[in-house]
Amino acid sequence: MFETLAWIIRRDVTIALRRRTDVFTTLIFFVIVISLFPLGVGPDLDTLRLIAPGVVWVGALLASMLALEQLFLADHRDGTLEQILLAPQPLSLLVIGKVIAHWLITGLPLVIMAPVLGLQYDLSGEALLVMLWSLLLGTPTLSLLGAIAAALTLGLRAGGVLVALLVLPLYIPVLIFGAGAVEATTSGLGGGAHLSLLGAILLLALLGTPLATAAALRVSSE
Amino acid sequence: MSFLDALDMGKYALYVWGSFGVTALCMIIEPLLLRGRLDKARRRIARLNRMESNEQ
Amino acid sequence: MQNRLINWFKFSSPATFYPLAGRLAPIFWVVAVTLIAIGLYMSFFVAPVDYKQGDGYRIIFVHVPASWMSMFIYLIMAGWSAIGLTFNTRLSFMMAQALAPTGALFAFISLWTGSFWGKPMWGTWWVWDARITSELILLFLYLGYMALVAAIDDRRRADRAGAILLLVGVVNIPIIYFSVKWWNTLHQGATIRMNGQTSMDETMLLTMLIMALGFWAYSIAAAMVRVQSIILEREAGSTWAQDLIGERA
Amino acid sequence: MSEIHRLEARQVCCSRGDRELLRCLDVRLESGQLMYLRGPNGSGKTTLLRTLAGLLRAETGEIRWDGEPIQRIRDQYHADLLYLGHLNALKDDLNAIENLRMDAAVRGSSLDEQAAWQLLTDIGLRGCEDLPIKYLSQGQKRRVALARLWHSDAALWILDEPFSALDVAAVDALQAVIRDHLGRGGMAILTTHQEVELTSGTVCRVTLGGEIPEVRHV
Repeated sequence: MFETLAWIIRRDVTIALRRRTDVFTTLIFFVIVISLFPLGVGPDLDTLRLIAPGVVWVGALLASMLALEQLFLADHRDGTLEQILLAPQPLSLLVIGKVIAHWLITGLPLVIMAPVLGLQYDLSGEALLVMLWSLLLGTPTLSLLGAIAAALTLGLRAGGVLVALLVLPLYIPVLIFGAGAVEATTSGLGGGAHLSLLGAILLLALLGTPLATAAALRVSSE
Repeated sequence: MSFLDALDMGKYALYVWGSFGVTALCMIIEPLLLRGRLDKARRRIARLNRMESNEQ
Repeated sequence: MQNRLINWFKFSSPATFYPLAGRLAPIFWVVAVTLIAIGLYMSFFVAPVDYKQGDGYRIIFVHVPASWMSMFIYLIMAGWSAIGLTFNTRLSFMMAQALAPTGALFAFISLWTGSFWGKPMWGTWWVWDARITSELILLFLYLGYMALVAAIDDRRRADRAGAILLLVGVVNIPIIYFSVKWWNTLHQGATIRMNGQTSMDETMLLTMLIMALGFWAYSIAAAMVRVQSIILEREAGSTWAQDLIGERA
Repeated sequence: MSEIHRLEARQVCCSRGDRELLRCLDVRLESGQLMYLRGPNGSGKTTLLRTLAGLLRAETGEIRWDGEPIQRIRDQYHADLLYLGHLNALKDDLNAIENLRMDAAVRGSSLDEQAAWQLLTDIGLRGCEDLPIKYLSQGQKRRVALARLWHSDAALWILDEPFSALDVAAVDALQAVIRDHLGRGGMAILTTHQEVELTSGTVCRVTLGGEIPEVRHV
């Protein structure tokens, strides 16, 4: 059973590595959005340090949302999704595989890139480390939650915009605790509590969302 | 205290009447819209009926 | 035998429910108008002026009931969705869809009146208070649900997709509320107390309850009319709908 | 595949959107039997196939596999089922070998590299194994998709227009593999205009498009 999981992840990562544009568009979007803020707010370092956690996290939210539409769409178009639905194993397990692959492709590059962008905002080393941790714990939750919306809007004409409307309200707790962790660190309070909460949310999402996504996929491919 | 005195909200007039007014407006418009939608659905079925009886 | 029973359940319930909804709606309209009239009378003539907030506090007589209803309706919708997904009853999905716009309306009213309350009290139209922020998110959830259902052409898929979204939303609401509250206390932002802190006397509470009941009756009446439209729009081709309208014309 | 299976559709009605496509289908298929599904375009052939496969929920009625409703024994039913729709279910960016191995993994079985090579030889695609699927022709893609049949141990095959886009040689090979499958006690449901020449077993023909579906056992 876990062999299948490994195969699904391997398949999606292989495909993504063969057509790299998908990976890079998300990453470049993230970089550009974050680099735009100083241009809008002004180059004052004190202000930038203050808004950095929020900006990086909102950027991560938008970038990971942008990538969601592709999560099931290609499989839906070429018919492999049908085969996944007809697989004699729990669909939620295969969904977890898809989501893990999606996170490796679109989420992990953001996590790695974020500290570099944090330097633009003059964040301290400690804050950068916490930011890395918060993104590492938070972005998988974004992928898991987003998968529900991606499955619900599968193949709809208004898909892209609709995904944003469905998923952004659900992202709020991750945004609050993620940005909060970095902020608490910069203000000297320590981000431990925030990180624990992010971890707890990730566990909850890992348990709950695959079931909802599986149900949504069955409904959407009827 | 007369009727008008009771409705005099003093410096809060804008806020109180702004709240109550918009609420009242919403709760009057919604039933009217609902009425319109139901009538439209009924008319559509009546039209379908007529078309069918004309065909026969 | 059992099979036939289920078929009957699935197919004729909208047909049997349609006339029932038609009979229930006027009753609830009357109840709603009466209760809201009493509530309005009490909020202006009976409830005393608050010594701290002056007449401005009267806004809570619409604000608080509207907030209650907006949350309550979302829960009811989620309940209908759960029933619909478990028992495969089409009427349940229709009920959820019939309630959504009214719920969104109450969320909007709650935000609007909250903002009109905040301006004289805090000097600003919008306060990032935990409760108001949560209400805003609730409005987004309503809008998302309505947009999703409207975007799907296939009725069966729209029903089920909407239901799944509602259930996901209802599980998330406590988490969202908790996180917003955490965020709010951490930033020591304004915390609006709309009730309870000074002297919530009994007439005030009673007035709010009567208004809430009035809004509740209003919601049922509105949902009954809307569900009738939904049933007719979907069953336009069926013989029972055509017979029904034919008789009337 | 020695055990005996049966597939039953009881009072199955299907609809797409508001349109009723299929009214009250009652049909029964047993091991060794072949079912042809015919009817004009838009008569609901694909919808019925997808319903029988468990991808679509029937509006009313139920489908039973070995006497159990398929919704209740979904994983077990899907282990016995091989469905091939009009889409090839191949990833454009992977090559044929990767696609076949991936597909086997999703189905819970495994196909090693050696076996995948052998399979490609069987279907006459030796030499194309390194190319991503997107560089193959329509007919070649279809052949890769159908290669699943060669190593399938599923009892029930549901195939939507399997013969389309194939050349004569491939059609013959496919006919042979379906014949073998039926001979070993498997069953198959096809929508096609091409008949499979059978050496044994019975054929059930379902014609859609009329007021109610017509079922004939031959």
